[in-house]
Amino acid sequence: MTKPGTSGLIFNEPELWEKSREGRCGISVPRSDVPRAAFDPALTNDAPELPQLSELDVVRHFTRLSQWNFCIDSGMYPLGSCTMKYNPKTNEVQAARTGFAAAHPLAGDLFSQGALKLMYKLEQMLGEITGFPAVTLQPAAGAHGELTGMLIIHAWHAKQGKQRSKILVPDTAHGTNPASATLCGYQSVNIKSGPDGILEPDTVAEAMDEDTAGIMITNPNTLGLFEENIKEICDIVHAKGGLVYGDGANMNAVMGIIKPGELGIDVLHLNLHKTFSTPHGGGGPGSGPVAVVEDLIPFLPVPKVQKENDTYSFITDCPDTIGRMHTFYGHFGVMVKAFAYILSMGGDGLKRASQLAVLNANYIKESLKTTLDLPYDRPCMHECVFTDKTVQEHHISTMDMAKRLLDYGFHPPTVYFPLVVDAAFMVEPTETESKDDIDQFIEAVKAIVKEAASNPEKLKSAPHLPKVTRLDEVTAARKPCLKG
Amino acid sequence: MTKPGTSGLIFNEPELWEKSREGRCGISVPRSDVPRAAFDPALTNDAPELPQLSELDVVRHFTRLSQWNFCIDSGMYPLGSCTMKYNPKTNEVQAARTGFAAAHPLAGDLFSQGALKLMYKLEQMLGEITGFPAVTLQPAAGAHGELTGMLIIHAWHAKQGKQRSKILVPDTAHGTNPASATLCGYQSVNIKSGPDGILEPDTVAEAMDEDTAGIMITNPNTLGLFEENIKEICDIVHAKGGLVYGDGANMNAVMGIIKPGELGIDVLHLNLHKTFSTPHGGGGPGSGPVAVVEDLIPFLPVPKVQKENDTYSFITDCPDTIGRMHTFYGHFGVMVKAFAYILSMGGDGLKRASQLAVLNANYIKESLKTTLDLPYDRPCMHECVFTDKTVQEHHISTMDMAKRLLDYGFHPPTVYFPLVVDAAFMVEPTETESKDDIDQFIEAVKAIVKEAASNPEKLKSAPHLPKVTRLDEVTAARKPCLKG
Amino acid sequence: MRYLPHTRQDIDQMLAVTGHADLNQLFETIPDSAKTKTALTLPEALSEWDLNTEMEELASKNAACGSYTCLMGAGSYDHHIPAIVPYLISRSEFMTAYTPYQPEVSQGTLQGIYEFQTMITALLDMDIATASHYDGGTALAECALIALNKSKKANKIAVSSLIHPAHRQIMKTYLNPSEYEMVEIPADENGLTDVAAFNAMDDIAGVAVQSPNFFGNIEDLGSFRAGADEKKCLLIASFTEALAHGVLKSPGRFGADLVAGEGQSLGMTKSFGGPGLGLLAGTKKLMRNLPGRFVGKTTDSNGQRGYVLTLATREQHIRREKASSNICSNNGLNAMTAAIYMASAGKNGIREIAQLNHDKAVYLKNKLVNAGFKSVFSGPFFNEFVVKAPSGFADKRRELAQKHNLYAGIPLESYYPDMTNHYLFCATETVSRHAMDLLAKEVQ
Amino acid sequence: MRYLPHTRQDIDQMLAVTGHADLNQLFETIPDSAKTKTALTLPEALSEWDLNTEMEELASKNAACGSYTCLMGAGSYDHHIPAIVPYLISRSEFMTAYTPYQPEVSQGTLQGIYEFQTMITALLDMDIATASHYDGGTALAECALIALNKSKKANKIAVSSLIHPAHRQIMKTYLNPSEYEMVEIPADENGLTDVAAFNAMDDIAGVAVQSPNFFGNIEDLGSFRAGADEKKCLLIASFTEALAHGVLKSPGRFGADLVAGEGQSLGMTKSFGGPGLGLLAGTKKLMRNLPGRFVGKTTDSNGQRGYVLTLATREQHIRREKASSNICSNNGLNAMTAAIYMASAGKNGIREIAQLNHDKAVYLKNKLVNAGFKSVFSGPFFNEFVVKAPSGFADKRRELAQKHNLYAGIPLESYYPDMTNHYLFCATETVSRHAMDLLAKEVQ
Ligand SMILES: Cc1ncc(COP(=O)(O)O)c(C=O)c1O
Ligand SMILES: Cc1ncc(COP(=O)(O)O)c(C=O)c1O
Repeated sequence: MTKPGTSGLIFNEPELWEKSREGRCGISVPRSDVPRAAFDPALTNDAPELPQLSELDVVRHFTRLSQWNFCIDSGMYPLGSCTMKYNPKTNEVQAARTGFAAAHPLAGDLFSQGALKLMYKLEQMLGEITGFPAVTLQPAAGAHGELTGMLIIHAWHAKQGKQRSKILVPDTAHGTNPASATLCGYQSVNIKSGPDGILEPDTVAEAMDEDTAGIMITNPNTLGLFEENIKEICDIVHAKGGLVYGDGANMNAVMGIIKPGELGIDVLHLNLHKTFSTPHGGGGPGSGPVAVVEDLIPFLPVPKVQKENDTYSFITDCPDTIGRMHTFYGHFGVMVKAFAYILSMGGDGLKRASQLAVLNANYIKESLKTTLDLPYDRPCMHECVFTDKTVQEHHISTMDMAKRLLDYGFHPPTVYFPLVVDAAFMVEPTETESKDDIDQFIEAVKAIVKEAASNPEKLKSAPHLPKVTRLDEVTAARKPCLKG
Repeated sequence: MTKPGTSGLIFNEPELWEKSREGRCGISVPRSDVPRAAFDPALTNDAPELPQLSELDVVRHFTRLSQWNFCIDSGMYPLGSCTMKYNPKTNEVQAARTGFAAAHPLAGDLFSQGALKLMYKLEQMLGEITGFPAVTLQPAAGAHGELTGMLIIHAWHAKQGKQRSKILVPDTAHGTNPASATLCGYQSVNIKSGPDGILEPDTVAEAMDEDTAGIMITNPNTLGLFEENIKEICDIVHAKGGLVYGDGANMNAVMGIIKPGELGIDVLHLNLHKTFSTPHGGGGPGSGPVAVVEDLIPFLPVPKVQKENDTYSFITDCPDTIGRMHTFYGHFGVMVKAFAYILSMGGDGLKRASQLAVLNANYIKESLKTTLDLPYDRPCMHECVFTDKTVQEHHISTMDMAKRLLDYGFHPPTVYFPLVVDAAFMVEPTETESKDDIDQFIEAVKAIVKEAASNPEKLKSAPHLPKVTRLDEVTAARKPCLKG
Repeated sequence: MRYLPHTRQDIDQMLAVTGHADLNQLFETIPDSAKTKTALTLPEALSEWDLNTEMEELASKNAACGSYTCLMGAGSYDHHIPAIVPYLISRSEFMTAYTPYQPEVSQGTLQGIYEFQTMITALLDMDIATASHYDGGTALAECALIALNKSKKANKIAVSSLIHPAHRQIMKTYLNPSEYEMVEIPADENGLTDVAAFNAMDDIAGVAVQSPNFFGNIEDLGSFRAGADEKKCLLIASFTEALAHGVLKSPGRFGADLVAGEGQSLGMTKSFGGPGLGLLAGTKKLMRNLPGRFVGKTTDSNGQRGYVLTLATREQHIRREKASSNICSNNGLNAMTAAIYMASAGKNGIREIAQLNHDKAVYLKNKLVNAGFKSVFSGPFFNEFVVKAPSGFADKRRELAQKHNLYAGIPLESYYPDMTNHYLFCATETVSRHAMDLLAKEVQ
Repeated sequence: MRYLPHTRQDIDQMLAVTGHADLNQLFETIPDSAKTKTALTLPEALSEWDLNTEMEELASKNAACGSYTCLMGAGSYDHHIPAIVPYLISRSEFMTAYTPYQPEVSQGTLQGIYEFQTMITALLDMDIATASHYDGGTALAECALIALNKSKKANKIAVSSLIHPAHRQIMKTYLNPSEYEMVEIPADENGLTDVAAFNAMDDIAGVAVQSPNFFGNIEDLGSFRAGADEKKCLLIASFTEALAHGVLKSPGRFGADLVAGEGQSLGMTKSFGGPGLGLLAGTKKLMRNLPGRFVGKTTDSNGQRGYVLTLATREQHIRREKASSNICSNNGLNAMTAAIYMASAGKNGIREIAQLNHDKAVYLKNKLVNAGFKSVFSGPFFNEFVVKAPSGFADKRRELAQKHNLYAGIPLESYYPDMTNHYLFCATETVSRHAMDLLAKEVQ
């Protein structure tokens, strides 16, 4: 087998200001057709010290920089919890249409019917996929959705007349879950998952009380396991007057299979930049819509999209709303892409995507479980989590394997998360990777595990092919240098 | 100095059919809304054996391939005779406008006024730049322009009543010149340039006779030198009833400085994909407009664009025309880009581009002339030509230096052309390269010449950083494998 | 489906390895009772071509179709975007990469964001800037929380009533579950935040002032700095129009402790309001209180320069419930967009474009006033200003949009109920004199 | 000017090195008498923004503005282009590279073109294909020259009169300076090339037949193969619609010696007729006679697979006046475009799309005939066909374009003067039944 990773010619490139020369300008300054209106000098500064470059300088700079990046389009990106599936190019075409890209958010409903209709329909479709009657598209990312959802839970308790102080958060939860809860003033109570990697109703029942606002639950969880007791757990929480928050970032495993809204979950956020194929952009922007059950609809953020006859409008007159979460309506440009994706896939296509995502993950799990330690040996959903136990004897860690995978031409899995597993190595292939590429990945991991015994130094000093080797993160944090 | 070249992670990628799997399809097959109309099976084949891939397979395949290429956007490309200047991105935006990209060539004049007007105006502007009264945009590339021009000369002689059999071609000419002449049935007579690297009137006078159709002259020539005797030479040729063909591929040196039409040249082609910034595309498409003097206008190819009042139309009714050179009107998409470039630069901008192109070339010539052998030590135009004489003692050739430059992160100059210089090393920086990048290039050449003495093996085995090392071109030609 | 590479044979072979009879059986751990009984009721899958038709139909129902004259701002601005910006940003290597957690293969994103941080500090004259936030409003809300959380005693944040109304609403939403209180500083008759009213307030952890403010007027941040010093509270400067800093005295020069703003003007389309770019900067002292990611410079094991995400101990994935914020994904690609834009414009370009915005806005205001609109405030503004329109303008405005594709201002009444017939106008470098003259003629 | 990086200081420093006083002095070797006396009289430089306005104004004056229904073919076809094609092809690494003369840093272009060559041979069932030519017409002219140059005695090329008229004109232009003669084979009453007429010809070096021919009819290449065998001349098959080969029996199966055609349908826009893609294929025997570039597979000094331009000894830069052709730059990027398109469509996709073209064309023809048009030929066609329109259709046709943005056929009279009121219609996969029904209703 030839591994995808190899080395080639790329280019060094200094920081922008090292290239700057007084008098260069890379932008076309518009011609002025009006008189100059000078400012009172007291109001002004010197021009900001931005670098001065020609257009080619800028193009070459960022082209070179880009070539130092790994991306989905260049290779498999099996980052657990991140759903790095193919980002269809047609989605970009759709979002770039002048009618969307150049739309002003305050042009007024009359002149925004296309955008409003798209948002309305997308809300409906996400409601159908998740099994909820209403959705807000306003949250700008998953964590923002969590905050929105938790604010709704907070507002609901307030409306019930008695606020609560705690929230249950399983140990497998993503870090954003407790952080979002904190922003709502809730104290997180850590809930241990059971020996099977999933939550046990008894544990929840023990922790749940009437000063607890509810539970935040990720299903499938970050171990890639389905929370089988979800209905029972919801019942327990509801019985004590709590609400269930669902982190739906892992929805890619279960579209068309389960609907969280049918399982007792009250509020759920989705990550359009995962499940719905919008690009991650090296950090964002994302979009984190939130779906709610009937009783929570009054608390949704404003403005909301409303349809009357065939006309769409924004409404803000909602007395119980938590208020506004975004300056305008959220990441509309991201919504367009997700909308285009859902229309392209259809219901059957989405279900098939989930089936194949789960197939890919189980295939990897089965193929590697004798090579790597698999702490929870059970059928998984969209991802599977290994540890570095089998290579520890060679003093090789998950980090070493991850870095070595780069030399083989694969992006490493998510490492050291979830925290419940020591030195986790969390693989989420997604459905858009073919068996052939997955087989190459499996071979690479096997080869690396062999190298762990035969040539551990090679792993410890990995990666060898990228432009830079391992970076000194300790000094970076101790003596932060955050600007040039 | 840090050199730009370094190595990084890139990816192996098999040939398309090695990735093919029965049943995959990367295109969205349109929904049918009409009945199937089956063919008589006798008329049909099995489906052609194209590879079967998913959309991501295709995207990843070509993304990986692209990363194996050097390009202007990634580094300096000082290829002599090729004018690898920056290709502005806005030109691409213009050519992609629906009104241009989706225009059908046979929609009729009434529905093609925008395209016709653009072509008309571009002809006018190129006429102004070159000093000729008429231009055809039909030729698809430089060599195609040469053929067009030579056909015009051929037709003119025929019209004079006596065809001639020979054509003078200087030894510095591009290979396309004699090849184009041959296509017109002319026998090329090789003319030696003088000791200064330029043509001497006497040599031309000696060769020119009344069976010679004319001369093909490149000015500035491929040594980067201005043919100072151009007017005298034109007079000599004209006196014997010949015509002067000008290869204007090097027009980038002299825009706004000279106008070939004022010097006695009768026919001239331009390369829009050089002087006028349209991208070379890894081989084409180009565009090679041809400009002519008044007397030759009747011979221009049809269809021609005509303006009457404010309406544009195609005309074909030209009895002396050489005929048609392209199925439609030439490379319209390329014309749009060149048109956008000229509008962006304006007359002063074009002149400035030429001045700076010449400045850059002279700066390199002066900076390297003590490092490399400079056979013609005189002020140059847009390019300068060195040889490998100073490194021959180390058994290092131009080819070795060229390949080693790749490791330094520069595309090599044109090598072993023009033929009049042994082992030419022909550098054309163009005006869009900054002094800083040029200084880096100069440093790189100096470092390589030092290496030639200190570490010749390193040069002979270069390049070391690209994905592949030197390729076996001999076997490739002896046992051609032209398909997979 | 062209996105799904699995052939029948692939599936069979893979199921054989996983030991399942078919795809449905893969979900064996999900109790039957949990499975949904109904197939997804969604529109049938569209081909790429039908999708194009459907999407263009929707897109064409927005005002933005074709080229229109945009005299609206209020947090979303119509600026020229050089062709190289979308071109470069759409390179797969930027667009389809994840957050740069593996720095060895993310140096492109990392150096770019580091450069972004640096240029933002240059633009604002601040010590440090984060790697981006969702938008100006959420960035401002985070700043309010920083001020309040840092304060030992004070539990109020003073907020100018001339901060963008939506930003104030977001702050309110964010503060709602807390014990903190948000108090508004009224506007004075010059359309500026009443500094005297602020000076009279007690128990203030921070004061937030937007300049240019929602009315477009340039605030005297210096007086708020003085007032904040008096109270020993933090000064938070905010903005919605990043380009204003191309010419106006920067918040850093006024001594702001925190700056939050919207960066959409730096190379991003309006895109019906998002994604934009939340900008967040602060003094060095506040470094560990700032939310979200930072890129820092360091070296690799060979001593080569390189960049990493750093100071992660403030962040949710390390600190969980004790994190400085819950933010995870930010608006990274938009930060990269802004970096490309700022590098293109450069020191002189941004100054020139900023000045041109002002020139156009002054021209427009004069034209409108000559045409019978009333100037409402007389102080200096950047590219937005408020006028009172003659009655009947609401209808005229709709007509202008429908007939001339010209969008004339934003009515202020819904934000400030006493401002009937008041409109907030904006003119940027994209607006031609011709269009402004046309407007003036039409409303005469 | 943003494309020119030179600062004042750069220029001064560089002039100091070159020893010139100013930029003008750089041109000292040009005699003053040769220098032009007048500055370039060109429009003043436009900013990027004014350029956008000016170009959109021109673009909007073409029929293509917005989405229109294109029932025209005749060498330029309206097909769907997947979003990935322009996306990938516009990557700088493909777009801004030169001809791959330095193979070590051009493997992307080289492997891509090698794959292109391979897929073209698969599409046409030929032994080899070149790395592209300018367009179908120039490729065909080159084929004629090959046949004529190879032939020891015969000096005529027989050309079907149903080859695209423009292609025939190009051949004529190319052959004009030579001693060679081009003779046309007439059409029979079925709209097919008259094979009997060809069989009766003498002194023929090659015969060129287009299928589907200019009328859209599918020729019986087999009978021309037989005739050519008889004469020991070369059979040149040509085409203007590459997609036809997705379903029709390939020229290779008919035993063509040379194939020339237009590849625009393989992922390229119509672009007012160019740049398209000249396709040129031949038998192995003719390898060294073919014009232009080839990419070949080889190995590097480490034995790794790699690709190079090869067989350059046929080419002008080595052989100069003795080269097989003068071609240098070809249409490489369009060849890459076709490679991406063909890889996306694949075996099944291209078959399905080709069939769909036929389905639509048959539907359209039936509709038109029912609406009163006369079917002119009754044999099989691919996606184009000829009908005779009722009188008055010329006006109706203009009206359809102006009112319904529907372009109904191409009048044939200018090509074949006796074909008054005859129109060549084309229907591809992009045309909806709805549009065809509308047309039928309008012309009823
Ligand atoms: C399970 C889970 N929840 C929440 C989030 C937070 O989403 P975002 O990064 O969009 O804020 C993530 C993303 O990493 C996640 O994986
Ligand atoms: C001087 C000169 N003439 C003619 C040509 C031929 O131009 P093209 O490659 O466009 O056919 C070239 C290109 O290499 C050239 O440099």
